[in-house]
Amino acid sequence: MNNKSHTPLIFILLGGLILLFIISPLLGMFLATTPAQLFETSKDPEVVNSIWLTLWASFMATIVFAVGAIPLSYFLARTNFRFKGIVNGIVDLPVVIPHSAAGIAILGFVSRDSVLGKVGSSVGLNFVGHPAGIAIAMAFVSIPFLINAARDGFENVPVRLEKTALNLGASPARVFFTISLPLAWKNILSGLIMMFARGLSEFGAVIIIAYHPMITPILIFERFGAFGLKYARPVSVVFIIVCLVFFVLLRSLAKERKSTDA
Amino acid sequence: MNNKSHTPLIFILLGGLILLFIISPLLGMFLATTPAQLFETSKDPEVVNSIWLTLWASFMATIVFAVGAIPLSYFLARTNFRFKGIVNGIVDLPVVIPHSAAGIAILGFVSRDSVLGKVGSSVGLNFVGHPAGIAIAMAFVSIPFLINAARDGFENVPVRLEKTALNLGASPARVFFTISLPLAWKNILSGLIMMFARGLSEFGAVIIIAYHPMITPILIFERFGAFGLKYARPVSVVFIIVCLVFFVLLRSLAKERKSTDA
Amino acid sequence: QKTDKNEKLIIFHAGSLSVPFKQMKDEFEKENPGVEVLLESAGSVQCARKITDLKKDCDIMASADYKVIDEMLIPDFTNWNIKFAGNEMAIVFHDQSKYAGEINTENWYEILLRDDVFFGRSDPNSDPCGYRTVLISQLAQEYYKIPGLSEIIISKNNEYIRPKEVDLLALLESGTIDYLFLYRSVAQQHNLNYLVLPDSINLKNPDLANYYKTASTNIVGKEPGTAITVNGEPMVYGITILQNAPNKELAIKFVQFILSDVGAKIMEENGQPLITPSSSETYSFIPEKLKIFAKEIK
Amino acid sequence: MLKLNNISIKLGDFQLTNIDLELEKGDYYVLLGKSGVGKTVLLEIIAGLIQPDSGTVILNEIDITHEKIQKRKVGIVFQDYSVFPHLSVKQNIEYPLKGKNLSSKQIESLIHEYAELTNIPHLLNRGTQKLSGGELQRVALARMLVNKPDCLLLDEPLASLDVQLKGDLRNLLRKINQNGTTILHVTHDYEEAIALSNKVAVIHEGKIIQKGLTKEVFKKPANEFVANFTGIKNFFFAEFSPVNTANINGKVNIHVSNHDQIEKGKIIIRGEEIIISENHLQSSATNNFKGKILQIIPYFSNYEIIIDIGIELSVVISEESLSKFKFKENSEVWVSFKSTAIKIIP
Amino acid sequence: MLKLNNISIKLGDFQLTNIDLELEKGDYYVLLGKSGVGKTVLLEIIAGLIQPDSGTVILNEIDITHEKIQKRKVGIVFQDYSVFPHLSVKQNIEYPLKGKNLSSKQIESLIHEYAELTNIPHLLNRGTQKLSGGELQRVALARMLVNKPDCLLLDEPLASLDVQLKGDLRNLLRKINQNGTTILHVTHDYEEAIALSNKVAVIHEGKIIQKGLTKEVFKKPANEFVANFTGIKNFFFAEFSPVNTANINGKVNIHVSNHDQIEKGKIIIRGEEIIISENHLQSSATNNFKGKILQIIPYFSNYEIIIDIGIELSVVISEESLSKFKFKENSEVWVSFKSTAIKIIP
Ligand SMILES: Nc1ncnc2c1ncn2[C@@H]1O[C@H](COP(=O)(O)OP(=O)(O)OP(=O)(O)O)[C@@H](O)[C@H]1O
Ligand SMILES: Nc1ncnc2c1ncn2[C@@H]1O[C@H](COP(=O)(O)OP(=O)(O)OP(=O)(O)O)[C@@H](O)[C@H]1O
Ligand SMILES: [Mg+2]
Ligand SMILES: [Mg+2]
Repeated sequence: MNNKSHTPLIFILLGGLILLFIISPLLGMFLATTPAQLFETSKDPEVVNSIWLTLWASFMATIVFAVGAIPLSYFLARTNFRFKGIVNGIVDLPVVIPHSAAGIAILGFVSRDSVLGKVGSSVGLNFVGHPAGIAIAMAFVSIPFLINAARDGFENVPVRLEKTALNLGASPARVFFTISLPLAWKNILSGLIMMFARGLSEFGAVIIIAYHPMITPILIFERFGAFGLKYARPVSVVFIIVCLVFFVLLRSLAKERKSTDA
Repeated sequence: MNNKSHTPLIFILLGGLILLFIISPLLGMFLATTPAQLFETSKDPEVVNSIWLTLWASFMATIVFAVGAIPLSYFLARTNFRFKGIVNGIVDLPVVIPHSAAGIAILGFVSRDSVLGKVGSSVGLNFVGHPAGIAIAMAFVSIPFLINAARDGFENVPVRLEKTALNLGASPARVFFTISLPLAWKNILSGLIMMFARGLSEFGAVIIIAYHPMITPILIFERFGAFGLKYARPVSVVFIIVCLVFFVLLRSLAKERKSTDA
Repeated sequence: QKTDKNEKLIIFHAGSLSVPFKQMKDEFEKENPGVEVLLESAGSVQCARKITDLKKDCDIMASADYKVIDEMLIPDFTNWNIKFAGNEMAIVFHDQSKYAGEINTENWYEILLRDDVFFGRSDPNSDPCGYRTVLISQLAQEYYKIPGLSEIIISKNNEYIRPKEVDLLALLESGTIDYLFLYRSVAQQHNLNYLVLPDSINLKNPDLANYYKTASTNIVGKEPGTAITVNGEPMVYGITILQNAPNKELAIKFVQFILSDVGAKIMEENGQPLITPSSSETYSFIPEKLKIFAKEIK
Repeated sequence: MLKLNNISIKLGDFQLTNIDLELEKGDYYVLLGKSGVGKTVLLEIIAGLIQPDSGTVILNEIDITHEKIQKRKVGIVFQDYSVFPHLSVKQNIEYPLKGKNLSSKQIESLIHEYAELTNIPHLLNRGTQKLSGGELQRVALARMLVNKPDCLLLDEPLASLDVQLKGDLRNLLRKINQNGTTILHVTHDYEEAIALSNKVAVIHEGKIIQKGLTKEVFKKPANEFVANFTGIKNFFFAEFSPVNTANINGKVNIHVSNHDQIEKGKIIIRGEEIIISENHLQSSATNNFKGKILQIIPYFSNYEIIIDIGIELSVVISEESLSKFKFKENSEVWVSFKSTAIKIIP
Repeated sequence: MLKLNNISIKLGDFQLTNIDLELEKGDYYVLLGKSGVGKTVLLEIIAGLIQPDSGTVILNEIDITHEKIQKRKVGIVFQDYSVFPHLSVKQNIEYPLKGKNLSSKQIESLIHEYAELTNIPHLLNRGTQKLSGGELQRVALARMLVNKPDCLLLDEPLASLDVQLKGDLRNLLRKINQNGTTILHVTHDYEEAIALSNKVAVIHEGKIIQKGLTKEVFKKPANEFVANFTGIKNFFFAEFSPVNTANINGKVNIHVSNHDQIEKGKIIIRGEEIIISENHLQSSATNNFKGKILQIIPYFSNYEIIIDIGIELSVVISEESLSKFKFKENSEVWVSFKSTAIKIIP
């Protein structure tokens, strides 16, 4: 239907510059890597394990924290209260906290003496140096992206439709799951993808919580320190390729949902 | 109108847990800092300068790159083309690239031997170790947040309204500025805030491009390394407070716009 | 002074030199108005990588282990190296650490091995402090005559290994760990408690160089999968000026300043006493003005 | 069954004041009012989407003014349809049935029954994004009807439908009402009120200005607004003198046959019984006036002509008469009507 | 002026085939069709929102089928209003004027003029989010009219308005048309077609099944659908025999007075001229049938009664007759009508 795009040409130019800006540094990295290096690297068990660990930890962080973050977003989108502005500001804070400061702050939160640390200890779980701790650090720095996207999504759902559903006799919970959530889903999915992506890249906060087991950003750092760019670069490239494939898939999943709507 | 909120109680509980998760680490940090330290720190010119530099660099990065990123988002929201999935995936990549890898990639992009570096040199500008370089590093890691938010925003603007405006004789550019942009503004603003915020916290990529002049995350890192937590913490706290004030203001600005709509 | 208004001097240095170098910078800038000394702190190897791999501009590089300069920078990026300061390994803790009141040179290994005690150390592959920790555990095994002690220490609490010494401090200050193996100078600069170890263990005394050499460990080599062996050696900081230094004149001036009496005092106060003039394998390449701080090996 | 007591609300410039309304079980109550008069607001107050500033809503003797939306037992069909955009037509209709402990077979048959009734079985598997206005309206209606509420609020439920569908759905609504559902139906179309309701209320400028049995209201409009609005033209207030004369607005005197000895009242002159001609007619008609044609409005098979004789009269004539006499706007004509063409409402 | 040649489009299950339409300058063309028949789709093809699969759209001799929306010189008022939600009423109306090189004084006065005409001056400073349906419709109309397009496409522009407003706005549209604007108006309301158009086309099942001068189409509907849809009931195809008899559907024979020697044709029986009674009447009426009452539908001041006499007849009777005879659904009655009550369309 939209065969005659009405996007002005200058937009395509400006947009193209931005794409170029994103692509060029990566391209430089790719061009400096030989296929042989990539092949070698993608067989290196240390690399493979770290990529799995990274994906897995960020995925778990996203899923587990979404269980609370999505309701929080809904609440923030629907309810007005006195200090909402402050709460919204607080939600943005983890984005803005320098990563090592974030790591130190989280360390205080999960270390042995903390409430959470004690709970963990009692079941034999020490967050420090454990994938669970990695996931917590990832969640802390990335959760605002989910909350903000989901809140925007819920704000775009007409309250009227929710009220219609209530009027049809649905319980608030059913309304949430059958109306609000599906209608905000596009934004939420976008937020989930962003949270997941942001978690994958975290270095500064994670390294303070857990150096081992080694997530890929730390592995790259380590390889860079120990063996130099030549050995760090292929790991980055492999990681980026894996992520790109992931995101293209996730985004097309998101798009599919949308097109079935129409 | 919305006086009877219909948010289920369990949502408030789950949401509360998430808020607690965000607040607790920060609170720990705040409680460990005395007002006297804060006062001292907020007078320290090195701290003040670095906070200004950080805010300024991230602000400029956000504004300058928004000029291209917003058109790109509009284009991505409105046009269908063959490799759109890939382009969307590429847009997400900077989020996912480990920060030091990102820093290394950008260094290749702006260093003196690069095209951009040569352009810079010819006007006497060396991006490495320059606020412009800092801004570029910040922009690289944070631009996806703007693009994604703006794209979601534009996708929510009914194409029908744009077509109505075209039918009323408005040029595509006028339609963009009077219809699409204002209607997507809430999401775009949210994206701008996120981009700005994300830029503020960047450490890994910036430290590779420019250790000096020192942005606050690097200052915190340096203080921590040289003098320990006791000296790093107040800087973090001051920085966080400044950011919180900023975000509450920005968010309430966003809200105001919204309420004048009604 | 004849320096330009905006003259810049870029110095890459090991994290453990942050405090003394900051003081040097302040003094030096006072003496030389218009000069701006830009200090960039990172792990010693990282500092070298910034020069070798990232090709960043740098005037002076000061490493926590003179060997980093020898092995990574010579001969492509510089051709000389002055060993200029010493340090020693210590066990660092704070008041809240478990058994902080009891620890001494006789029982420290026993306390560290208790179940409710956690201690941290650096990664041997990325930080000299890391392999030095391994080495002193071997020296301790020898010294206290407890077979297998090194093995036991090195295998405990591996979740608290971090790439740099400063990362460990966060663990200590947040109460996550009780003790860590660290340079005495850092403890001193951070106002932390530390246990001074016997000279036979602490890698401080150049006179014990031959004894230290009996300890050895493997770390990763130049590429993944390879290994090289490092032997115990007295801890010695190295300093050099890069061939491509943008500001060679000023760099020489700053190195002179570090190694002058003012510098010596600052280093002393920070627990990193100067050891110049020291013997140098690269004596002939040292700039004339700096030759007085070194001795030619006979 | 449903009772509004003294409902008042202010929204920006707009307000409703002291609205009282009472529906008995089985009523088909139509609320008539112009566009923007607040009909939708009133329905939404009953459904709980808007809270009134004062007054109470009583359903089955229970005060539900501050009850939660989902606890009120009134079903509303919204003017803007509020069809769920992410669900198919079928899923929309299925929605209220899902919580009801019905077998999937029962659900299926209910869906088909009501799709049939609203004439949308061919749309069941369609998405709702591209439906036409009339299609959406029927989906919304089916979705509510399948829920079988005791009390049904309809906000202009037939507005987007063509004549034929409108007829079909009026029959459906009538049937549902006859089966016991109380209905409050809001519209600006008086024909809908006549076709469907047993009671009607007219709302104007924030107040209910007349209510009662539909026949009563249409036969005896309380004032000009109601008269005009309910499609009755030529409605005037008059003062009567003993000599069978009625004076309208102090301007025009007309002969009436019988005014029951009242002094003031309302009169209606049936437009169909007014004759117009180019010259003064000598006939049995007792009222003859000269006037000017203000406007000629064509309808199906006849025309409405507005003539100013001091007061504005609306006259209905056939197509032939119009073409025979070549009446034009602004031309002068004579009008005449018998005193029996006048209806007096005390 | 505006010409559609052979337009075809397929959207999912729905399709339009070979649509031809021609508007001359000054025409008020009404396109009549049921809900969901594709009226909106057709207008959006002309306005360029949708591209047809085949066929061309010609405006003033220029092929604009693939022209950009903003370059087509046709204005469209959408069925869903498409009022800009972030602008006030005034800003909405101002929108098309902003690009036009007018002084702010001229703009101001134009806005007020058209707000006046559409009866929304009191809303000018309001936001558009809370407007009622009828208010929105008028804003959309004012916004388009102020732009004074040569060719105007209206998608049910009066659907949400009450009778009075509808009347006012019909006058406005008529006036605009008389001032030279060509109008293509889409609706399902045949009265609107009668009241406004000079030409009309009826669209059904994806095709235009009849078009022409409004009078012609309404007088001579081409088939039953058109007849029904245009409000004419009792429309039948008949076969005539030489003895003045018409046979309908092979079932019922009726007497006609004159059939111009044709063999097949259409007949319309005016519902107002059919008499019903409880017993067989001896009268001058030549057609007398026994039938069963299927349905009684009340209208304003009269009733429509559907009677099955083999064919379904729609009869209009007054309220008094209904109450006098107590007709009920399912009761048996006699119908009679004179052969002059029958209109034959060759
Ligand atoms: N929340 C609100 N704030 C301000 N004004 C409002 C609000 N809600 C409704 N209004 C105004 O109240 C008036 C009545 O609106 P309502 O929708 O009830 O009209 P309506 O009688 O249903 O008209 P229509 O027949 O056109 O649908 C309108 O002028 C509308 O603009
Ligand atoms: N993009 C599309 N994809 C599939 N079906 C569509 C699309 N657009 C419209 N339709 C279908 O085409 C048919 C005609 O729609 P349209 O809106 O033109 O009807 P309409 O004649 O305007 O009806 P109404 O009088 O109810 O407004 C409808 O059944 C609609 O669901
Ligand atoms: Mg309404
Ligand atoms: Mg339509």
